[in-house]
Amino acid sequence: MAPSPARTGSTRTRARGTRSTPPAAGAEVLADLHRRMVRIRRFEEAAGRLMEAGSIPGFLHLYVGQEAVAAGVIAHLSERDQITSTHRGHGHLVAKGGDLARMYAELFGRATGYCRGKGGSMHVCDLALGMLGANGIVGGGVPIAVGAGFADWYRGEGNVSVAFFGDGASNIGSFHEAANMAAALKLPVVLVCENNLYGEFTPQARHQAIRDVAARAGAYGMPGEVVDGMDAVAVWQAAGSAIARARAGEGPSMLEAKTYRYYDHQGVSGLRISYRSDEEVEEWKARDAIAAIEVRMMEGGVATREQVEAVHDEIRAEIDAAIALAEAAPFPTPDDLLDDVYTEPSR
Amino acid sequence: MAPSPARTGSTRTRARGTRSTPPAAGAEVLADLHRRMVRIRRFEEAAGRLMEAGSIPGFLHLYVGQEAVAAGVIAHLSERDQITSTHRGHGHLVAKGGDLARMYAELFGRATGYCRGKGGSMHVCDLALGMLGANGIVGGGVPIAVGAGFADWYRGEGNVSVAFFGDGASNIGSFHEAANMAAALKLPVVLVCENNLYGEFTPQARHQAIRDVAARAGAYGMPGEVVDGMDAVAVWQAAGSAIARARAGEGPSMLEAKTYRYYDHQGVSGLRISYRSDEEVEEWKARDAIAAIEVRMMEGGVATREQVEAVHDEIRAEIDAAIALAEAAPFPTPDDLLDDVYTEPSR
Amino acid sequence: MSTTLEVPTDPVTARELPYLTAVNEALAQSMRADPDVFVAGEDIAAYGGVFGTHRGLLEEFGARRVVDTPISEAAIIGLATGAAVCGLRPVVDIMFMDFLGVAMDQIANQAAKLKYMFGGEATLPMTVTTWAGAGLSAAAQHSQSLEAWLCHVPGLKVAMPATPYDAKGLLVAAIRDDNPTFVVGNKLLLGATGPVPEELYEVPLGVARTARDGDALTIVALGRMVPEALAAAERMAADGIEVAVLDPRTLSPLDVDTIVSSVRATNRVLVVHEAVRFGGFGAEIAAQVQEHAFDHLDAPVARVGAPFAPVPFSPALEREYVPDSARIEAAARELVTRRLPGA
Amino acid sequence: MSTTLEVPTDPVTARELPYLTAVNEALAQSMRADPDVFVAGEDIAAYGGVFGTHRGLLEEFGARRVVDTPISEAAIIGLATGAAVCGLRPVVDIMFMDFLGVAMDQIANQAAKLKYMFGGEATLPMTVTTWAGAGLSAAAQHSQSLEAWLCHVPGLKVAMPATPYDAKGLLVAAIRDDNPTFVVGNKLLLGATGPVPEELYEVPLGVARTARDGDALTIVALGRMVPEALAAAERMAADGIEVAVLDPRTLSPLDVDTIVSSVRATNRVLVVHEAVRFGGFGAEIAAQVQEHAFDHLDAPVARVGAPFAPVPFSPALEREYVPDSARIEAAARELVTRRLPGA
Ligand SMILES: Cc1ncc(C[n+]2csc(CCOP(=O)(O)OP(=O)(O)O)c2C)c(N)n1
Ligand SMILES: Cc1ncc(C[n+]2csc(CCOP(=O)(O)OP(=O)(O)O)c2C)c(N)n1
Ligand SMILES: [Mg+2]
Ligand SMILES: [Mg+2]
Repeated sequence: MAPSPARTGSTRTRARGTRSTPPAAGAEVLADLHRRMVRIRRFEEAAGRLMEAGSIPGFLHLYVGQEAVAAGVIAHLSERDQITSTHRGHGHLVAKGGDLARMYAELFGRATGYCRGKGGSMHVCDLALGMLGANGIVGGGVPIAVGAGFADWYRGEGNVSVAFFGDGASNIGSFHEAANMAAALKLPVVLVCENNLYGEFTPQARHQAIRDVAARAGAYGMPGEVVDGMDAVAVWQAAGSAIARARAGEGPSMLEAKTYRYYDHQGVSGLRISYRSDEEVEEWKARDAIAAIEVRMMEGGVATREQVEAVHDEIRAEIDAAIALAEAAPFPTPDDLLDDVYTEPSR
Repeated sequence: MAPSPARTGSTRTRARGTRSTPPAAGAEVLADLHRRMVRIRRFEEAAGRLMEAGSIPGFLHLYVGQEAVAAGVIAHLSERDQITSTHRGHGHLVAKGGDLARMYAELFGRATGYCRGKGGSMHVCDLALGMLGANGIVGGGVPIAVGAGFADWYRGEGNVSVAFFGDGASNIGSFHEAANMAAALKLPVVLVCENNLYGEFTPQARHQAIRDVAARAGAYGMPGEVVDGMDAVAVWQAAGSAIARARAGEGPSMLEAKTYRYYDHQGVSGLRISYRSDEEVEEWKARDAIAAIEVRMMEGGVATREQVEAVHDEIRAEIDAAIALAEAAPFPTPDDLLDDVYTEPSR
Repeated sequence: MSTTLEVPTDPVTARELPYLTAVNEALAQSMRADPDVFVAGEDIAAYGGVFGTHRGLLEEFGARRVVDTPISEAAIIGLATGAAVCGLRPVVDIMFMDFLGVAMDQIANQAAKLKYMFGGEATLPMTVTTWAGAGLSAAAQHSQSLEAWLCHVPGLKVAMPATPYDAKGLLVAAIRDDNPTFVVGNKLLLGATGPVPEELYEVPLGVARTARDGDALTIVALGRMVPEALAAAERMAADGIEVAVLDPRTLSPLDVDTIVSSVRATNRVLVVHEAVRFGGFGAEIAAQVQEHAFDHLDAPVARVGAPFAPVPFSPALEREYVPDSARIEAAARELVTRRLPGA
Repeated sequence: MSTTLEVPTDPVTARELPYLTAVNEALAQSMRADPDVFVAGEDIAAYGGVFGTHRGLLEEFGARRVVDTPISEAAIIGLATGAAVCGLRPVVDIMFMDFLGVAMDQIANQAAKLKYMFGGEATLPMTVTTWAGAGLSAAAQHSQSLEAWLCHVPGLKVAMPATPYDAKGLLVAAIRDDNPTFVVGNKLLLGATGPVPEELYEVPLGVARTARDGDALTIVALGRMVPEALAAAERMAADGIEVAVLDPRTLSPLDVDTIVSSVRATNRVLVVHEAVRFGGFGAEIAAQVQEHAFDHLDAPVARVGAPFAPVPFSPALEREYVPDSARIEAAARELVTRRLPGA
């Protein structure tokens, strides 16, 4: 399926009266979105290389191509706002300010990793940053986000909780139960569907008879909106209103970003069969979110090419340093094996 | 919540071009619907009395008040069409032609019951009639109906499968997964929600933020329709088009019938707290489906009061005979305990 | 949580309360003591729980802390998990233990594992109450005892109170514990009465209780089988056979030491649970007892449990199905009369 | 189904095939033999299954009989259940055994119990293939062996093939069996090769296999632990200690007789599985062995299994976690040197 800008960016259902014209994205916002996206991209591309080189065991679901979604949504969140993520979760943690060295260390299975080597790619998390974990179970994080949103609601401090999930995940029971519960209890939750058009190797049309996952919002009595997931500013604007709505106590919303992953479902390439055409991949890459925001920044006079390049260079250096740190870190030892199963009484 | 005819009977979303004016319900149809409803009502009221008298152990979820739904839908089905039911399942089996004596025997826990005493009220079934069982797990039957619909589709003989479920059940994951799967595979399935406004003691507004469960149909890309569940003819008409659509290979539909149960969630009365007002109960009873169809039959000259009374008398006699048969039946013996766990090889 | 609450020293002076009320009191007192404790589940607010366990809580604590949920068991566990990770202390209810299947992923893959997968970063002070057991003609989907599923999952704790005293104390301990803990009650025990102190107290998780002393045989009984085992023991005592009855109270972690020391004294052991025997938790107890007390056993560890079938509906079948004091007694008598190997 | 297929008499002359191909062949041949057999699951049609188990089926049998499903494990089991009740013979795939939790209600409360709850009226000729096991750094949610959950559920059958020969034969038997049957494969075994006859054959459910004879000790090993146990046995044989290795192949129903007769000859037994030891299926085997062979045991039944923790990600931890031939050997050597009680 070719990307069709006409299909995206349009609003499907929206809460009446909750929002006016979206705020314009100023220079700071653009720079912020750009930086978050570049960090994700560079993090992931290096991760892909490292996996191919044998440094990363297990599964690796790269986020490359989808950066605008994590960046556009998470730019609105503080550390006191929670997110839950998916098997494709690095981008969310990077966007939330994750420590890159601890992330790589985790991917490498080192003791200094976010999960002390116990979780790996599918379980990276940073509770202090409000990142409640990637998740190996499709749809597994959505009820947890609703629980976090319940805590926000319980405490009434205006924090919100965001669940990221895929088009494929929108077919699993836990998503449905969680969405309905968030709506029934009117919790400050935003459900963000990253519709990259495939669940593994199955195209959306084969796994559901709808075009827009956001069409499901109405089933729960919450507003839903479709947004161009290759346009970080559009995501930022739509997410802003959904998050503001949640903070204002008006309940949950659903946001669907049409996006695309550039690499294989898992790993970098090595596709056994070609389940998507080269043309389709190229068409989406032609709408790359990072390239687009850079054009926008440069054309808008917000940044020069050199400044943009400088961001890349800076982040490249940051990545290199993070990898070096992670590579130097020790592996966990057998003594660690049975730690962390239970919380011991602090008595 | 008072019954509001203005809210029901109206069509919400509907497949384009699949249906024209509903067929009129002729004298035969009215008589058929009436008879099915009276049989359910009398069966259930006797069951309630028998439970109060101590003859029926365990749980008993009476269907009284909702008869128009089972009658209106099942009137379209042959024994080769399958249904799955709920914890409130007697009405579906009676409507599908269930043997009343075997039903009572099952409720009494006798060896001659439909389940040889192993299932009881929550598991009555008659596979020969295409009734794949009541179900003790809320939402548990919906995926099974989709499996039956798959078999229909696989065999291509034009049979359909119908899943009954409640408003409360529409919140559970299995319902969602099954509905989506039916749509994705375009199976001949009709999902019939009996929205009696409560899941146990929780009003709909507390368990979901929508008014019409049929609003969920769009989430799966299937047509959905709301119908007055106290009007057997309206149900019959709406179900007819959904079932015809399924038979024609056009895929699944959802039908929501607004209805009401007259007795408590479980058992007859003995409500610990009053979670619904007497007025509400009375308002719904004033719209009783059996009374309404009898008026319609008499006013339309389809039947005289005597003929209507005769149906009641006849069914009362049938019920009495069924109870007597069931009461005379033996209990299962310890030897039966370990039968029926596995199918032994017929080798 | 802070310090362990004292176990009351003089339970004899305590009031007699039904198990049901003990549960209710544990919830109410825990909520009074800690504003982070909340309860959620199906029909637990306005209705007070289908078994009455949550009666009065909505009135006292309001709708913020006493939350009716949709029929969505997976999301109920997720609600608890997310809220617990964020520092609240949820106590959620799964009405019938049979419904665990609907929520098993959130239980076993999420709540139980988050802490470990996160390298210890998460703390999950959540409690799940749920109601097991047959005997009510509730048939195969409303009568099961599925504790074996939970016990096999590292990261969970599982308690199974058999008395009102333990129902209150174990539930309080579970709520105050920082791990996902299941408190598996039994529907038929709800009406059983016993001494229950008024104060908020804990029965520590992981500590078995000797319900009866004896030297001829040790019966390890779970949940509702404890009173059944005691009844069997009473009848055998009339014949001069003194049977010890142990109630592990917590299955995970299991207090193996207490069981093994009893077995070392009696040399014979019978393990009893209501769950299906095959693959039940009794197998774990049996395996550990023979491992740790092999040289002390005068007979194989015996087990009584339900036969390998779903729970039947008809009372005529169900009473044959569910283990009871008669069946326990028969197994116990057989065990005490078994000759020593080679003797 | 009709008559039992012959077990080929001369497996030695058979081709060598990888386990993966044996599974694929079982599916293809079963579909050729019976038009009521269909396969469904996530990414099993166009993609051929993420492990390649279903490769080529779509091409040969078409989209009606080879069905990609949405990510909806509960509905996948429901699809099988409903279709089976209606007379088809579904073979559905749950990609990783860890995902059972998502579908546990449909498995344990529906598929397993329908027949019984319906008083025998229903027949459920359905098969579930699923993929267990650690060792791939796939972490806590993609590495589990959860057979103990299934074995505790009356109404299900559970097979765990350890060789390509059994992978084909047990899967064929499962497909032809009229009950809901799980065939639990192991991801790390997929590449293992062994003799696999070309014809369609059954390995009967419920019959254990003696993988190796010996007189010093019986090791009962499940799934991937069979080759690990054999490796341990080889090393011990070098020291003159002959260890028998038994592969139950089917866990439910369990072939207790074969295990017990072996133990009667060796007098010592070690049970090994990859699953967490606590509450694992090994406990049931241990409990039954000591029950039925008590007077023949010279030492307690020992068990090797994973420790009580989720599966860790880092290879540095995972290799400490997953039982292997070294750990089996250590336990086995300890067991054979244990002195008799009182000796
Ligand atoms: C419950 C469950 N079923 C299946 C899987 C295997 N699986 C992992 S990712 C994936 C596809 C998910 O698709 P989507 O939600 O669209 O996310 P995407 O991979 O496209 O980002 C599947 C089927 C799983 N991890 N969990
Ligand atoms: C999975 C599950 N959760 C909870 C229950 C307990 N329960 C039985 S009926 C019921 C209410 C169902 O409501 P609804 O679907 O609206 O059907 P109704 O009773 O109104 O006919 C509940 C919560 C159950 N049987 N199964
Ligand atoms: Mg996707
Ligand atoms: Mg209802």
